[in-house]
Amino acid sequence: MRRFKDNLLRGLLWFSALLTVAILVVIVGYIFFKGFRLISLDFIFGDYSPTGGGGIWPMIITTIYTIVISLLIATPIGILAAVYLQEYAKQGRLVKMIRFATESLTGIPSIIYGLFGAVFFVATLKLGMSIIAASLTLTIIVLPVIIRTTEEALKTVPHQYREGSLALGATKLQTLYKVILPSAMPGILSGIILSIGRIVGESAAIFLTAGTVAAMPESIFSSARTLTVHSYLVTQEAGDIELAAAIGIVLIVIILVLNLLATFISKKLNKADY
Amino acid sequence: GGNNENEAGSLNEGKDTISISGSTSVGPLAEKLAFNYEENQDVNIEINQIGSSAGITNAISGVSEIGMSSRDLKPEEKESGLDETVIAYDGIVVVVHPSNKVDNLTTEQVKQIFTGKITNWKQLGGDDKEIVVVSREDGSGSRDAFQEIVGYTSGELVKSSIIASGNGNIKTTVATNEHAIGFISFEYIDESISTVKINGVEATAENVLRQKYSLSRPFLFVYKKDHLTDAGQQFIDYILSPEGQAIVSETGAISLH
Amino acid sequence: MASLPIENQTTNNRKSNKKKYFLENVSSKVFLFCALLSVFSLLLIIGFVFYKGSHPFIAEGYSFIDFIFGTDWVPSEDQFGIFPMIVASVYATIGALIIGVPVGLFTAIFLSELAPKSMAKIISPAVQLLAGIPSVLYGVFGLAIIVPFLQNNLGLAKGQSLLAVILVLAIMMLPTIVTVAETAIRAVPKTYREGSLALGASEIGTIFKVVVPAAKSGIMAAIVLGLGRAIGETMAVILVAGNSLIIPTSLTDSMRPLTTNIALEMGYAFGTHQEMLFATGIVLFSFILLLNFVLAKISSRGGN
Amino acid sequence: MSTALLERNKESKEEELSPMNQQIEKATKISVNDLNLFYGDKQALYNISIDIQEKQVTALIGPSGCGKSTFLRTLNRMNDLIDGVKISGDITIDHENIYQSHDVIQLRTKVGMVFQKPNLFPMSIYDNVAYGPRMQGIKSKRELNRIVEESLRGAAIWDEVKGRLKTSALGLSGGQQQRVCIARAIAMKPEVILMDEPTSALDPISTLKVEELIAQLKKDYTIVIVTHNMQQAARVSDKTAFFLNGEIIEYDVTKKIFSNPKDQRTEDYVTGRFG
Amino acid sequence: MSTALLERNKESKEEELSPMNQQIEKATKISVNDLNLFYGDKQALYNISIDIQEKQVTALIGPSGCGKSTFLRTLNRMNDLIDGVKISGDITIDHENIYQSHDVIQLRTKVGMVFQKPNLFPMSIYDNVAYGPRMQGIKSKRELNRIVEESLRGAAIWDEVKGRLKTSALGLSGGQQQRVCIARAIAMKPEVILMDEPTSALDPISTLKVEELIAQLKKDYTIVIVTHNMQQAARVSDKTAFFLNGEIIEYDVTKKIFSNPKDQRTEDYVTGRFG
Ligand SMILES: Nc1ncnc2c1ncn2[C@@H]1O[C@H](COP(=O)(O)OP(=O)(O)OP(=O)(O)O)[C@@H](O)[C@H]1O
Ligand SMILES: Nc1ncnc2c1ncn2[C@@H]1O[C@H](COP(=O)(O)OP(=O)(O)OP(=O)(O)O)[C@@H](O)[C@H]1O
Ligand SMILES: [Mg+2]
Ligand SMILES: [Mg+2]
Repeated sequence: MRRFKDNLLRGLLWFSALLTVAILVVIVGYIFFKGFRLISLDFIFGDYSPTGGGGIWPMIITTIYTIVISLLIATPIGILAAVYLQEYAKQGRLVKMIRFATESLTGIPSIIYGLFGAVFFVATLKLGMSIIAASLTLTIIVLPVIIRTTEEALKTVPHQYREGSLALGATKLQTLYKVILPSAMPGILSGIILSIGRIVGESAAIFLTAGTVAAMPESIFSSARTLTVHSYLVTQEAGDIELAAAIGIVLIVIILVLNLLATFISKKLNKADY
Repeated sequence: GGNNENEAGSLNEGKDTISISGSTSVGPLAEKLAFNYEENQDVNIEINQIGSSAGITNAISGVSEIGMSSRDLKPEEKESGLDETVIAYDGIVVVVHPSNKVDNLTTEQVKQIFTGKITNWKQLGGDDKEIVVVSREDGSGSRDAFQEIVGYTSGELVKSSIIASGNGNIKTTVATNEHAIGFISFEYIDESISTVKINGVEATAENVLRQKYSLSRPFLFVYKKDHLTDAGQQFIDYILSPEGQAIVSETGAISLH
Repeated sequence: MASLPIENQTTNNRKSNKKKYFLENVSSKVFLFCALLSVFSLLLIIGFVFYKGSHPFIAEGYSFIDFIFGTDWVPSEDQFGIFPMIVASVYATIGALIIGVPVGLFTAIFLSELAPKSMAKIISPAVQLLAGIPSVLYGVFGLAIIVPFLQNNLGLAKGQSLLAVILVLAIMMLPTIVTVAETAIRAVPKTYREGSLALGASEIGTIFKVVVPAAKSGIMAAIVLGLGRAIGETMAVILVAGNSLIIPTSLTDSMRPLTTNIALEMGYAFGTHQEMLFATGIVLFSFILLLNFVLAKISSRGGN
Repeated sequence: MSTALLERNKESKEEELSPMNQQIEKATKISVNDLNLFYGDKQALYNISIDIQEKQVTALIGPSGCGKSTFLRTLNRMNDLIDGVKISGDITIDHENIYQSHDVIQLRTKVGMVFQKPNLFPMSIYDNVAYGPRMQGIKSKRELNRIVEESLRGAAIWDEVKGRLKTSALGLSGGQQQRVCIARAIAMKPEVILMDEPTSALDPISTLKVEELIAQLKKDYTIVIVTHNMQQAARVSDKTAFFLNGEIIEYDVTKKIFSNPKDQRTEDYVTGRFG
Repeated sequence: MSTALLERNKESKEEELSPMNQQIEKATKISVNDLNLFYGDKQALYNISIDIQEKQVTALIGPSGCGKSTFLRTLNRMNDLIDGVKISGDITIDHENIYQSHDVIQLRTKVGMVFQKPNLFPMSIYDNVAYGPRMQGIKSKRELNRIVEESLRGAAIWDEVKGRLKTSALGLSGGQQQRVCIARAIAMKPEVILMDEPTSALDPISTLKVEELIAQLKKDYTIVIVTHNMQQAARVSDKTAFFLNGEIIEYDVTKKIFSNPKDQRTEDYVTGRFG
């Protein structure tokens, strides 16, 4: 009986994993199948023209801008906020409420963030429709993800490490960046990778704050179009699935590179990676 | 000021920048116009396709110099001092799956289909198949125009109809469903769907201009007079010129002449 | 053992400690500031949504009850009833949870506990890749693959349906759930596994009785974040939901969840219509609060 | 098979050891033959051969890092969990080769273990002790209650925890935790109990109680215990094996090891003159 | 101030204790006065008053759960880290009240600690030992190398790890880990070293080495050690305090405690007749 149950569960575990992999393969496969024909040097590096299909280079640049800026702002704030909630704040009602609110905000549709950004960053702060306004909006979108995953990662660091370090006369801060954060790095990293995904995959919040100008941005105060917004526009209005899929291929490659980079950087930061 | 958001403009070697935002239906057309206009003029045109309402709001608040709309202005919007210029017309065509044998409908039949009075293609001389109605979202310019001309209201629209956002989505939905019927702009017609004659009249630009084909709506540029720069005015003039209108025709929209 | 003169060292310490405490102080302020900044920005959003969304009820005399329980949504005719969408959201969310959570968790468990290292090393990043695919593409995938599949295999007139939404959302939750849960499970100390195995528990028994409960907090985070992803999703859902304004009564009915309503019409909405969409946002937010609350309750009960 | 094999250290005199074994009448429970173990490239055990008798206490002693824990963990195949561990040689329990059988679970049910560091699960005390039996499929509340109480009593911790069985086991002091660990192992009613320094975190009183318990358990169970405490080894064990650098230097009845060891190194070690 | 206060147990005779103290000439390093400690509502220490002399080894003995670790951790304010701990009473080190001063860092630099369970960081052995000095701002590679080697030698572990200083500290055996922990504490050159059963995971040889080390360290440092090993307490300590249920039952020079204790309970405990 027990054995049967074990085997059943084991079967379910295998099944789920296979299912996930199958989904992965089908989706990625579909995107490649639909889009690979459009991929060419000119498609990627050419200049955008509204008549031809290609020239997504400005959008690649814009996409990278938004990712980098959003992460540069959201990662430190998110991690430090999580550190505060987990390591400094008294674990009471207030912290619980903050956590609760944070979690609940992950479920707000991004278009609402977009409208907020359009009112607050674009109009009130007079940033205009710009990469920076979009990045700030995206920062708010990914903050909950980073905070929550970092908190979880911090929780898993054994208490003995903290004691050991403090007993050696290290300050809380030293303990934090020498022992705790390195030990929590894998968890934090997964939060960052999820955030990259969230940023890259976002469209509604971006086109309301950065607009859809299909030209090379001159600065982070320029209005511009990310790859995802581009693919959104072409599916929404033109129904050009091949083009959307081709953009998807480019995005997958970008994410792949960024994820590897993030892993690499965290390994570098984390000398305590044994 | 009308250009407060365009710090980029000053970085750009003193080029004038015209910022335009709004309808995703007008957007592609405006992009092509701008693309051609910029080749000869020392000007930088920013086009943001963010939806008619957002574009109108931007035109009012001054975030954008010009708003693009594919629907008529609401009274409140007019009150805030917006001017409008029709830059083109957009023909709307009823589309079905290519396998569908039905290729001609009367306006009344269209109305009955969209209000749920006719529910099977059999009733229209087609196969014995349930009709799946595909419409745009409430507030959409195409939908407003379509309903007004066909003669039913949003409240009458059959409740089980699929609501798709954007021409592209209607096209994809209809192209993948033998039961479906929907409506899209002329610009997006291709071989993945087949078009339906209305009252025996083919959906072409000439027929619209000759007022034989009734399903069309205007594409608008909206702006506040005092926000409009010389460069902006010149761009509008260009669009209205024969040269500009030629481009309008090229893209599948209907020129003013 | 030879040592530095003690006094010497002590005075050194004292000097540098001042700096340390200063740093300590400053840093804790910085952390607090970051936490407050996050909270502040989140409050701003909540405030924004509430401010916009409550306006019709406070200033324009609309009835909130009619809004919640009304079954007709015709903005152009001033009818704002979102009851069908509430029902649709509840169904879609629960459905996605029922499929996405077990598959995601089991995949995470598999990757962290059963999969050979080399296999996990390939699959985990690949799953994370799924997190970055734009939701529009999920929608396109749903529209081009799932919808016709349902249409043809279930003999439906249209494949845009509750079922299609559930499948797409479940897929979209996967990367978040798998990634967060996998990290949490990996962090469970080895001694727990050893202790259990040494008691003659099977590998599977150990996983479900010791390892997973020990990672409970992280797993809950995974579920909540995954759920948030699913509830907040719009672009993909718009394409596969059908967005019909009816109360879904079966898995094959097309329907319109709250989020879709917002995203679908925001582009053209103006005035009261727009505010009502924000009000929809308030309802959505309350819905999420409720759901998270229930999840928290379930998890704390499961703990003892 | 001879009891102590010192293939690498030719100083040992095998023929002298054999007679000692014959004094012990109990049957062989565990038989280890030419066991070598590597952590990756690093060899941790060299040619270990040893017969462990049924219903006796066998003590493993030796300096830190000599491989006692490693050896102990081969007996219930806990080393399987460590990546890169390679093992050669045979271990049979009840004449069954444990590395050929695929039923590790049955092996580990039969061979219980108490670890060096207490490793209670993050559950209540009760659930910790009931964990094994539950895994065996015991569901009856009464039966579980009985097992939990009996086991906790057996581990000399019942009185201290009976009022808080439902609270987290991790709130206990180190010593208390270790005794609950012992209770948890006893609850399985194994045939063999492996103990890796089970009392190193205990005070003398609890230690005494556990030692008494060991004395009592050995009537029914075969016990292998790693200890750093010479007195303890002398008090509780029937036979003692002295490990050094991954080898067994000497294996004999305990009295002999402590009073009259064959090997100089054993003598140095047990008298504390080592190193 | 008297050394052993047994406010709750009126059986003690303070006037008899005082003369014993006068035999000890060393100055008082740590003075604890009427200390009470609560974990939430649960009182773990009752009216502890004790003077600990400079450059001596003070042993804390007592059954499991009696509060030895808890008391030890008040001396470098490690209990501050636990939520819900309430403390009343005074502790002064070098006449400075450590609970009034705000410089915990300086306190912990001055008062080193070795824990019951080894708690090395997931870093290399080298980085573990160099951790404290680095935190103090020592950056010179040569200086660090010197400190690391010296400390590891001091903890009798240098020879075993010198070839693998850059590998993970978590790959060491339990005993090895604990000795690295001691090295890590020594590396800070504290004035007081608190040791919570530092040798409970060590083999006799390492234990002996550590005990020798303690004997040597006490020339410069004040050492407080918790141990379950009576022999160890007798061997290494100058004075011994016997804890029971959160109180100090008896505190005196070690010889006296083990040969001629005042309290019946102490006698029962040290002779193993307890319980
Ligand atoms: N997982 C591992 N990987 C690599 N080497 C290991 C591992 N575990 C133990 N070792 C090494 O194997 C040798 C034997 O270790 P073991 O833990 O068996 O010693 P021990 O005799 O139990 O010591 P102690 O008395 O300190 O517990 C040691 O040199 C140790 O460093
Ligand atoms: N964090 C805590 N919360 C609540 N109670 C605690 C905590 N730590 C210890 N205790 C309790 O306080 C009492 C004293 O514990 P302490 O760890 O000081 O004992 P000890 O004398 O060191 O025992 P051992 O010899 O087993 O290590 C015990 O009853 C223990 O259960
Ligand atoms: Mg060991
Ligand atoms: Mg203790």
